[in-house]
Amino acid sequence: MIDSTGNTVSTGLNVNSIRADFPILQRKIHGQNLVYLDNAATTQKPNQVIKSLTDYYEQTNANVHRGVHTLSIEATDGYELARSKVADFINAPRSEEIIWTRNTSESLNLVAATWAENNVVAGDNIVITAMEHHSNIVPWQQLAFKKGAELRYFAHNSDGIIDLEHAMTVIDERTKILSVTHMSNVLGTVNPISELAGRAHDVGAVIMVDAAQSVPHMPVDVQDLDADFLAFSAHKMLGPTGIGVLWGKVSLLEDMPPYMFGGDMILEVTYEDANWNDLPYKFEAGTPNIADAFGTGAAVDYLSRLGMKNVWRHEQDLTAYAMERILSLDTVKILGPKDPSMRGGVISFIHDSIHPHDLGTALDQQGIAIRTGHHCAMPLVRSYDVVAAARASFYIYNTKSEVDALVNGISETEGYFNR
Amino acid sequence: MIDSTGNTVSTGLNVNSIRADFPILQRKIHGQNLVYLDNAATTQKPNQVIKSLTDYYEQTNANVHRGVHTLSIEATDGYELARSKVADFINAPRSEEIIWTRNTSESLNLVAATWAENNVVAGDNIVITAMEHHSNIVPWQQLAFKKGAELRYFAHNSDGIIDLEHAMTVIDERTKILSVTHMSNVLGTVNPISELAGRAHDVGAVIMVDAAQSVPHMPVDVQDLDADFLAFSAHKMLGPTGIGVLWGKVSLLEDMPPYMFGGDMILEVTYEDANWNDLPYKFEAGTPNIADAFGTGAAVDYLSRLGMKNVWRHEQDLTAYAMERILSLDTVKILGPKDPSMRGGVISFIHDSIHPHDLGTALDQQGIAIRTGHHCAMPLVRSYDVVAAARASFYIYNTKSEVDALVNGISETEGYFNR
Amino acid sequence: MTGGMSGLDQMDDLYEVIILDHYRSPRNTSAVENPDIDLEVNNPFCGDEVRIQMKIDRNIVSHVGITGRGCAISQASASLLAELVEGKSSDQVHGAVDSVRRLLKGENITDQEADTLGDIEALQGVRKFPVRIKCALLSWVGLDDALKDHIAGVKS
Amino acid sequence: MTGGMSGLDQMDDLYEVIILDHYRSPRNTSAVENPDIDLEVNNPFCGDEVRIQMKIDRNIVSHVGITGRGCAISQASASLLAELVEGKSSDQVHGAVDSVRRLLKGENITDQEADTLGDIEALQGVRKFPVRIKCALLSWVGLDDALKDHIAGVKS
Ligand SMILES: Cc1ncc(COP(=O)(O)O)c(C=O)c1O
Ligand SMILES: Cc1ncc(COP(=O)(O)O)c(C=O)c1O
Repeated sequence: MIDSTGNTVSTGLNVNSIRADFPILQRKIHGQNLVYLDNAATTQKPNQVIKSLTDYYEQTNANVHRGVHTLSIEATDGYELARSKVADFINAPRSEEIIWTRNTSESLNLVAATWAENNVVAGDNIVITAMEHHSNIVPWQQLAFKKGAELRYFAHNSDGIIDLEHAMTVIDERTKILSVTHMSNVLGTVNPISELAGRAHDVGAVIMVDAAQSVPHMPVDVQDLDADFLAFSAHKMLGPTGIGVLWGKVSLLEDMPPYMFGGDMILEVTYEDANWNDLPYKFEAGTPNIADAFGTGAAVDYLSRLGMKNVWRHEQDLTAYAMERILSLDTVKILGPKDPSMRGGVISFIHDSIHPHDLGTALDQQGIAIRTGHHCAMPLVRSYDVVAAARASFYIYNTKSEVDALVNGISETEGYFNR
Repeated sequence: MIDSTGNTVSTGLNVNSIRADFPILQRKIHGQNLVYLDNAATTQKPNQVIKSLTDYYEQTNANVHRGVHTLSIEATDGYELARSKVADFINAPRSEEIIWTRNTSESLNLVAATWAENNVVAGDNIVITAMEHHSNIVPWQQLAFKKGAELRYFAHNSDGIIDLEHAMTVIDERTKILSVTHMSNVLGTVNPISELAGRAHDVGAVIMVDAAQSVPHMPVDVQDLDADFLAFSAHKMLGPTGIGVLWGKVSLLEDMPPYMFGGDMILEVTYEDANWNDLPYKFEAGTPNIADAFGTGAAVDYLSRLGMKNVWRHEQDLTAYAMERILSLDTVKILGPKDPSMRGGVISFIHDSIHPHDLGTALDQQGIAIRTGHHCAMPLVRSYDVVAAARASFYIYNTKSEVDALVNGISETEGYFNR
Repeated sequence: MTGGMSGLDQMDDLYEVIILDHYRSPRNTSAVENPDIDLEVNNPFCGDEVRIQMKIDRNIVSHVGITGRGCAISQASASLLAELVEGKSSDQVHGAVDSVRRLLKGENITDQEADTLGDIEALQGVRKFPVRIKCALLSWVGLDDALKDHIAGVKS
Repeated sequence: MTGGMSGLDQMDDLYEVIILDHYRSPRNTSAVENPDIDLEVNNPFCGDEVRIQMKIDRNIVSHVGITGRGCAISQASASLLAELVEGKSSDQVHGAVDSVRRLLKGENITDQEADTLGDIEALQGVRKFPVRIKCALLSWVGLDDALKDHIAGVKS
């Protein structure tokens, strides 16, 4: 069902009322209404999240832990409450399994520099897919160089669907860690994590999930996935910039050395030595990003209220519509799965005559924000024999009429360059 | 000169109008006015900083770098403008010498894990003072363990003044790095950085300055100090939590390997290898803390408008007054320099019969927020033969009448426990 | 400022008369010779330290000595502990620790438990000051662990 | 939506007729045999690539061949470069690169410089689109560096 303004209302999301929560959607860009389709890069923030930051700074702000004064106690309680909200959101068994980091990238680096540093030896291998974001390639590349280990990739077909059979052979007894994106930020592909986890565990490896593009968009349950580590960023799920999450199993986290040293991560220090605080603090050196933890809690509340199933259905609906409309242009090729039900709300595409950069500038003139370039996945984008692609990506506030604006915008651009 | 409300007006700060900028100062704690004296832990935030965050999220929010759309361009410009404001604030020769981190602790860890990792070998030594914060002890301890290097401390006298002569002998030809707090967060001591830098450079070592407690409170000029690296946190200088700064000389930063891998820090990636982006991006993996960089810029603007000389004078004035008032109690001993002109606005003290923890609770009942405990400087605090101390620390919005409230609060607490 | 205005009387639940009395005049402070258990517990964050020494005769705590330094709550709590455990069996001590834990969590305890705890019930005022619960529990948790280890050691 | 409503005419400064012409029909695209300079420059962020081949006779660029793929600005700019540098001395090329740099920064250039640049002045519309300046400068900066290296190599 589509209402008079072209907004989807059948998916359980009331998009009109959602849009009212996002002040930035009132902005004019070159005199046009903003059509924000760069959500895979970062999402916009609702009033509820912005207000949680303002409230924190206006009423609660203090350094956390060990403070006996009221503000410090309130700040500590709120900081830990946010942690337990995140734990619930991904169904983590225990709140102390949630480590606050800066972003997905830091979460991945943390595991590479501690767990993998301690467990990977020469001759071992590390397995990733050929569709990873740079943040889930380079830490492993560097670790493999350092350790004399091998970095292995497993393939996907031209539709961007990973080849499970190939994966099963690439993962072998010398595999120590498998690190896989849950959803590709270029192709939109959703990968079969639990099957891969099964294989990883069979050979005694652990599996890390790059959930930067999944936790914001679909129900994610770390226990269902059978994952060992999982990483995501608040800024891609309505939350503030500067804060991300590493989830890990207690048994693994406990055996890992700290990543950074100082401040809160310490139990006792002498001039000669130091020992470490309990989880999760062992991994949180220095004053944490307290305000943005509050903001992340508010983002989780917002999404939980909508229901992640509804969020996912809304995006799938929009994606199906957008693929159909974009392909109707005939001048555009879409990367990734052809079947919209196999992908999330990310559509990377290539125009047969207009370079993504020129298209991006032209769409911006029309108020439409898309991303262009390699999307931090150079090897993948190059495997399509291009050096850049255009990408439109959706979130809870996007509508079918915005998809129409995109498609019209591309047509207008064609008209402009063919004048 | 003291005006009718007991506020200092002679120091060039109009404290009444400053206080009006800080919404949290309106809070009641247990029915009393908040007297916030925990500024060395974190400072409060003025409306201008809070508004910069709100404005960012309501009008500009987008991922930075490489975006062709308007929001991304504006976000990138603002993010880089904030960087250059910070560069100006500490008189850094070049803006790309400013690396955004999470906090002082991360800045220190970064240098230990990159520069020192590459330059310190077995038999070398690393020199720090005996009054460092854990964040400036433990990274070096761990690096020394790993490398078979020696961690050396140089002494200070019972007043907390470092022994320069001793320092000169401790620093020798095998010293690779000297890392020194500019101002102690326990004793308030301001250390003679440029003298130490001279000695470090004479023996071919580099000097890192932990400026967590100096940049917020006094004029700091990295070129005057003759420093090589310098670290501080925005949250201790009116800025948001979750963002800090590492400044380093270009020549050193260029030779250092990256700290984390992924996202923006990469120039080119293939399935086999990667190479690094230019400074400062080489050290900024993943989506940065964009909003809080805007907030840091706003904090720097606020402080620059006041003038750091005025800030420093205000705090020295308040500290002198507070020392006199506190010592008049006779039951209290103050740690650190007796001469107020030799210290910043941090007063750690020990009551002869009331434990800091009990004192902290009792002052909180009276609306007065102080910190108690080891202040993340356990070895130092223990060297005074106590395991905990109380600490009052000041900032631009504190007044002499708040100092009076503290002193009265201590008296009231004595009365309560002697009842 | 008067006591009333300063709001300090709101701390009366925390600093009950019994607590302050134990803080000022801690019981069982003399050292125990040849202790079976000699334990130091501390909370480095607050700066609370307690040393517990005990002699155990056939599962019965025959002699306790407690010293330490720290806040009123941690020290009074340790002194109350010393008073309670003397003459108790390890099972009784374990039960008492459990009661204290629940008391501080704000859970109900039975009348019988209350009888056993006696003066220790004064600790319940700490509930209103959650950051101080760690101080109150410090010696109890440490003792419980040490006693279990001791029993396990004797058995094996 | 019409062209006017869509605001695309505001891009006319960026996509001047000359620029689009060079983009669609780039000049000097044939390969140079035994080039003295053979250079690939690219901007991985945007996905712009340019290959520049040149023969140099006694400091004079005698022959240029340029190929590449990328956005209209980067490719048109490279084609304009090819047209300009043929027959120029290395000093003249260096001077032209400097003029282009200043043109794009929004600094004034002299009438004489404008004369030399000719059609290249069409690039000045890029100023209003600062993120595209990199695209416009890509081949110029690369060539300048390569030419300097070449001259230094010949001399030493
Ligand atoms: C002297 C000193 N160094 C380092 C730090 C650590 O700062 P942060 O917790 O922001 O990393 C602090 C703050 O407590 C400090 O006072
Ligand atoms: C799949 C994937 N992994 C990792 C990242 C990195 O996230 P961040 O930049 O927040 O560290 C991204 C975001 O671009 C992503 O899409």
